[in-house]
Amino acid sequence: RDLPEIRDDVFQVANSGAYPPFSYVNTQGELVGFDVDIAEALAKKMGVDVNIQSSPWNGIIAALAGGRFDACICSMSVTEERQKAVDFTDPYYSAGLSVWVQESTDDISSIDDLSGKQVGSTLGETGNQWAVENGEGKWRNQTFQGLPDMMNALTTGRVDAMIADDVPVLVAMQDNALAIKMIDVGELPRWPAAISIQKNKPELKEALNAALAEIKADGTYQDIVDKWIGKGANIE
Amino acid sequence: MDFDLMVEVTPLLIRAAWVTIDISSRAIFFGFFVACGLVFLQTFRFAPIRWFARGYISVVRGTPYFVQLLLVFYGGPSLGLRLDPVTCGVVVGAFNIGAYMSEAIRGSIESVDKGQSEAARSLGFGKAHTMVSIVLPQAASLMIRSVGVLAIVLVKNSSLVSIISVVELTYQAQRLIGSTYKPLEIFTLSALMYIVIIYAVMGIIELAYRRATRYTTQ
Amino acid sequence: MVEVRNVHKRFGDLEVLKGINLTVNRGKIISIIGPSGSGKSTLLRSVNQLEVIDEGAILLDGVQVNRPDMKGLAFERHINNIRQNMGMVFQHFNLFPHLSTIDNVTLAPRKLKGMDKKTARELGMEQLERVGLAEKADVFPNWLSGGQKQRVAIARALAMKPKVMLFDEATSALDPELVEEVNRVMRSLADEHMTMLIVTHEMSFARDVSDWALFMDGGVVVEECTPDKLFSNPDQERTRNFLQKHLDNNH
Amino acid sequence: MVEVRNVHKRFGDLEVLKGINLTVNRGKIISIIGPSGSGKSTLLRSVNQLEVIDEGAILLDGVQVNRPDMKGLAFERHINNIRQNMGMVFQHFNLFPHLSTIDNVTLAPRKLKGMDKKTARELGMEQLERVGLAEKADVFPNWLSGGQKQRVAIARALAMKPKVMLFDEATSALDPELVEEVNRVMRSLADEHMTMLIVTHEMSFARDVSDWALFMDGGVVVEECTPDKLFSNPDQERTRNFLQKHLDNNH
Amino acid sequence: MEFDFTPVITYFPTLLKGVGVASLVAIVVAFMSIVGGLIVAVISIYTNKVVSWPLRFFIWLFMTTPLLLQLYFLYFGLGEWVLIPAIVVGILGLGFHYMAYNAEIFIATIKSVSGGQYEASRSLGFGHWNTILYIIVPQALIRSIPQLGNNMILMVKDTSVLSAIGVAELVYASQYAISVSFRPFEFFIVIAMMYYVINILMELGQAWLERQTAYRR
Ligand SMILES: Nc1ncnc2c1ncn2[C@@H]1O[C@H](COP(=O)(O)OP(=O)(O)OP(=O)(O)O)[C@@H](O)[C@H]1O
Ligand SMILES: Nc1ncnc2c1ncn2[C@@H]1O[C@H](COP(=O)(O)OP(=O)(O)OP(=O)(O)O)[C@@H](O)[C@H]1O
Ligand SMILES: [Mg+2]
Ligand SMILES: [Mg+2]
Repeated sequence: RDLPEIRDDVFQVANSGAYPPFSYVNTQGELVGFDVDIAEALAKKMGVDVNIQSSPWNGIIAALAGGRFDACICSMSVTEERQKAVDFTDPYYSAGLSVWVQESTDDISSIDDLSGKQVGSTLGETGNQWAVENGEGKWRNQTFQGLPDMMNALTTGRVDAMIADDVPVLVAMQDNALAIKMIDVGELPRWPAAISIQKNKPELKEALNAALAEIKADGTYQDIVDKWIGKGANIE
Repeated sequence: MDFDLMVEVTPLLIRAAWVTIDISSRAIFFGFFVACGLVFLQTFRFAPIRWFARGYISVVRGTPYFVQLLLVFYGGPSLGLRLDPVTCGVVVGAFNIGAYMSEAIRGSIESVDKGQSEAARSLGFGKAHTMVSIVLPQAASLMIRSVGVLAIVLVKNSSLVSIISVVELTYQAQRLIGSTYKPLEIFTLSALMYIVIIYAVMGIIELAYRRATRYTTQ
Repeated sequence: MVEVRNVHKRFGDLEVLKGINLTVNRGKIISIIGPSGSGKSTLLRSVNQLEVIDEGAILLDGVQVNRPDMKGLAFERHINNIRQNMGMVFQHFNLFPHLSTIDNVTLAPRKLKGMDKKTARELGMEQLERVGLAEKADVFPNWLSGGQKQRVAIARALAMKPKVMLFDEATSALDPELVEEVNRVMRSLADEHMTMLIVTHEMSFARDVSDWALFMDGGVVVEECTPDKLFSNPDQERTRNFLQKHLDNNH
Repeated sequence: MVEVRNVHKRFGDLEVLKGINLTVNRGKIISIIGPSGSGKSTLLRSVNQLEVIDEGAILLDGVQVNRPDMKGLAFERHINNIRQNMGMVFQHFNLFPHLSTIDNVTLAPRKLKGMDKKTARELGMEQLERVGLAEKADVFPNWLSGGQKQRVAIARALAMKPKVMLFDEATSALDPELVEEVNRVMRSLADEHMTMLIVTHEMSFARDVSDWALFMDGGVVVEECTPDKLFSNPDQERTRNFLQKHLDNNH
Repeated sequence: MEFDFTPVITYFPTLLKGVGVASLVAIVVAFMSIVGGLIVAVISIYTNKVVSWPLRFFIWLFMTTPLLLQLYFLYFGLGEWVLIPAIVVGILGLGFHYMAYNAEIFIATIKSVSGGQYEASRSLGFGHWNTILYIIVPQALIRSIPQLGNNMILMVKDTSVLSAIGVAELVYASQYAISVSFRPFEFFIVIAMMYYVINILMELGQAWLERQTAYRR
């Protein structure tokens, strides 16, 4: 659906609901997070009613392609291949990959040290794609359905290292005393995260981009960053 | 274990468990009728009807449940079939489990001694009547157990309905783990709820089985 | 009246019935004897179409029973009607194990003739008394002795008050007293114009009860005549050999 | 030698055997006759402990068969040994439907006596020939006629070369020629010192084949004597009534 | 919706590898669950409570909880003490799961074999366990074929749950490909077809078995 139809109805937005602090269900059962607030702020600017729902990662693309949602505001990284299938708006933040190991690990300090190791990454993240494409013949990859599973695997020693977006892990470490550490492996690729919408919906894309610019300009955006990521954090 | 957390999330999980119960019980109920229909179609003399039933069973059993869900949910609207996610879960669940149940019923019927239906037929009972009065009561013991297994399978597989964004027990648990990083506590809770649901199903199966086999143990 | 005309039946390569002809008039009792494996059970099962025959015709009171021209539901209705008029007692009894004795007997009258429970029970008890099993009415088949099962099977078939009865080894599990009793029952049924086809191995029973006797071997009728003639002075060599013992005894 | 001493057996409230005594010497054939439901099958089943008796003792060659003192595995071993020496032919045959005829016959010798396949097949064919069924060796029981099934059941029991054979209605599905044949087989087995207990409804067969005859009614032995005496001039009124027809015929 | 199957072609080798892994798991699990289910059924019917109860409880646990949770517990829960490889965890979980289901079927079919069969075998001198082995179980197996076929067809598709613990079976392979290419329906259609081919093979096998045993009932 393009913008006119959405105006007559509600703006259907999806996220995975299992990716704190971007989107998750708190213990009151409410869907909250950075992505949720961004979605609400954008909808307000666009002047549409919004309905934000969660859908598991493995079904979220199908849901978008199948027309159940109009947009995924779900921390989705932009890649070339994905652009063939969906349209992305301007980025709304950028995510960086990082490598994590158990606190007691001392034999991994660079990408090369990962050779022969078991390396985890989560399905759907760009870290997963990066690890699979670069790990060929070097390390063994294991894909997890979500960050909690993967962190579990790391702390129980099922994987020697994990590659993940840095923000969620850092936030998770604040809330839970996890015995893991980030290692500095030099520059890893960063990907911009953007809102994905169905292909060929020019008006919607336009409106989202305009709204995004507006919330960045009027400070709403930074408020949301302060609230969820950390005071003064810069993730643009 | 973080018991405070467990207490806190229990109401959420119970609500999700209710979705699971709702979807599964309706799917099992309608699925049984789908199964009976399929068994019935296979008794037709007109071959294309039989082929249709066999083909249906083959395709439905042969392809994954979550693919069926996605195809019906997203492909349906283009054929004018617009279902809300829960209804879609019930409908696809019923048509899916129905195919399995029909095979279970067929197998149970075939395990009854042929002499029994011959005896009934020789008294003048028609095919359908023979089935209802003579064959089914004797097939019941095997049927109840094998259809019961499938009911249990359906309850468990109802977690796949989350792929069309229904928040049922497993998905709710996963979402909560995603935010709390407490897998042990939350999985334990959801496991307990599954145990209660499925234990109830097993209880019904056992009762029905006892009733159906009264005559052999008397 | 039952007529069997040139009936052929094959199981795969094995031709079990090779052109059987036979006529049983109303109210008559006909015995079929013959060695094991000669096709007696198959013939009886063909008469009420439990075995579909490959060739030939079977008629009940002039109505053709096998109808290769009829299909599906039409044939269903036709054959069910016919079978309600044709009782069968199986060599292996085939009692319904999930029903008590009385329910075994009354199921068909209740469901097929719409008889109410009470009338059906009365009728059933009457039939059970006839075969001396009234006190086993509420017992399940698994608890019955061999002879008791066989008698329940007879009562079950009789409860439908058929025009024709087919007995496959109707007395094999019965003691002499009961055989006598069954003989008496059959006679009284014949008087009520019931037609009966009996496969039996008990030659003296066959001789006593039947109006006509038939000797089968290898899927053909070797000889048919009155039982007295068959058991005292058969024409065929094969029959003579088969009945040797009985001929010896009774001459 | 088989001894049955004061055997009692109840099914719930129903006392089916009320103190049976009976002795069968080695190489002898004893017939048990009696009305339906009198407990004949139950007695035979008690002899090899398919029914656990409530009172009394059963002995095979002086060894007690029922051992209320023995439990679990010890009894298992004991009874399996005994049963290998005691063949049984059931009223309902109970052939194994998942095995071909020859496998039905050879399963026990192969698995219990460790006979190799070839020898077992030879033995099996020999037994099948004895009952005239060699050509049905590779056929499954469901394809057999009633008499054929019964003969396979006999062959199966004989293949274990038991010391004692228990026949429950061993000839009920057999035609006169085959009865004659079975009679002959039994005689030859008796000459090889096999002991036999036969429950039968065919009085002439009982008379021909057996060395001793026994009349049971209502769970007690009413009378026992030589078959000639029993069938011509029994002492008891009850026996006389039961055998009326046969006494009439043969006097 | 427009379809574009080019990504499917790119990832086809990965998908095929996934089919290989799924088949391997399925074959091992089929064997384990049928043999195990039979043993469980026999033990729970024929032995006393002391012997059968612990086993039945164990099976009950697998019956009442979802496979996914079991895999998590086995994989992460046990992870504190022993590290069982994911594929082994998967095979054990699936195996025990279907063992429980198959046991349900066997309990019913074993009980449906008539008492006369047991007696006939015992009267030949076969012991209790030999009778079960040579007479009861073969007949029960024949009667179980349609239901077992059902369970095994279900099981093949349940191998996809193993993706949750990183076993690279078919669905796992497709999920990765989807997350890269964003072409869900194309991949789902293709893996549905791959499963269907496996299913047809299984149905042919089942039909063959049913034909072979039809006259042995
Ligand atoms: N399992 C059982 N439970 C209850 N009663 C039984 C059981 N088996 C047999 N009976 C009863 O015990 C009595 C004796 O049965 P049994 O089979 O020994 O008779 P029988 O002398 O062999 O008769 P027949 O000549 O008809 O075979 C019958 O009245 C029968 O109903
Ligand atoms: N379903 C079947 N498939 C193949 N052969 C069969 C089938 N039923 C019967 N037969 C064969 O047909 C022949 C005739 O069988 P039938 O049962 O009619 O004999 P019968 O005369 O009744 O013998 P009996 O006196 O022993 O009962 C036998 O040789 C038997 O093996
Ligand atoms: Mg016959
Ligand atoms: Mg008896």
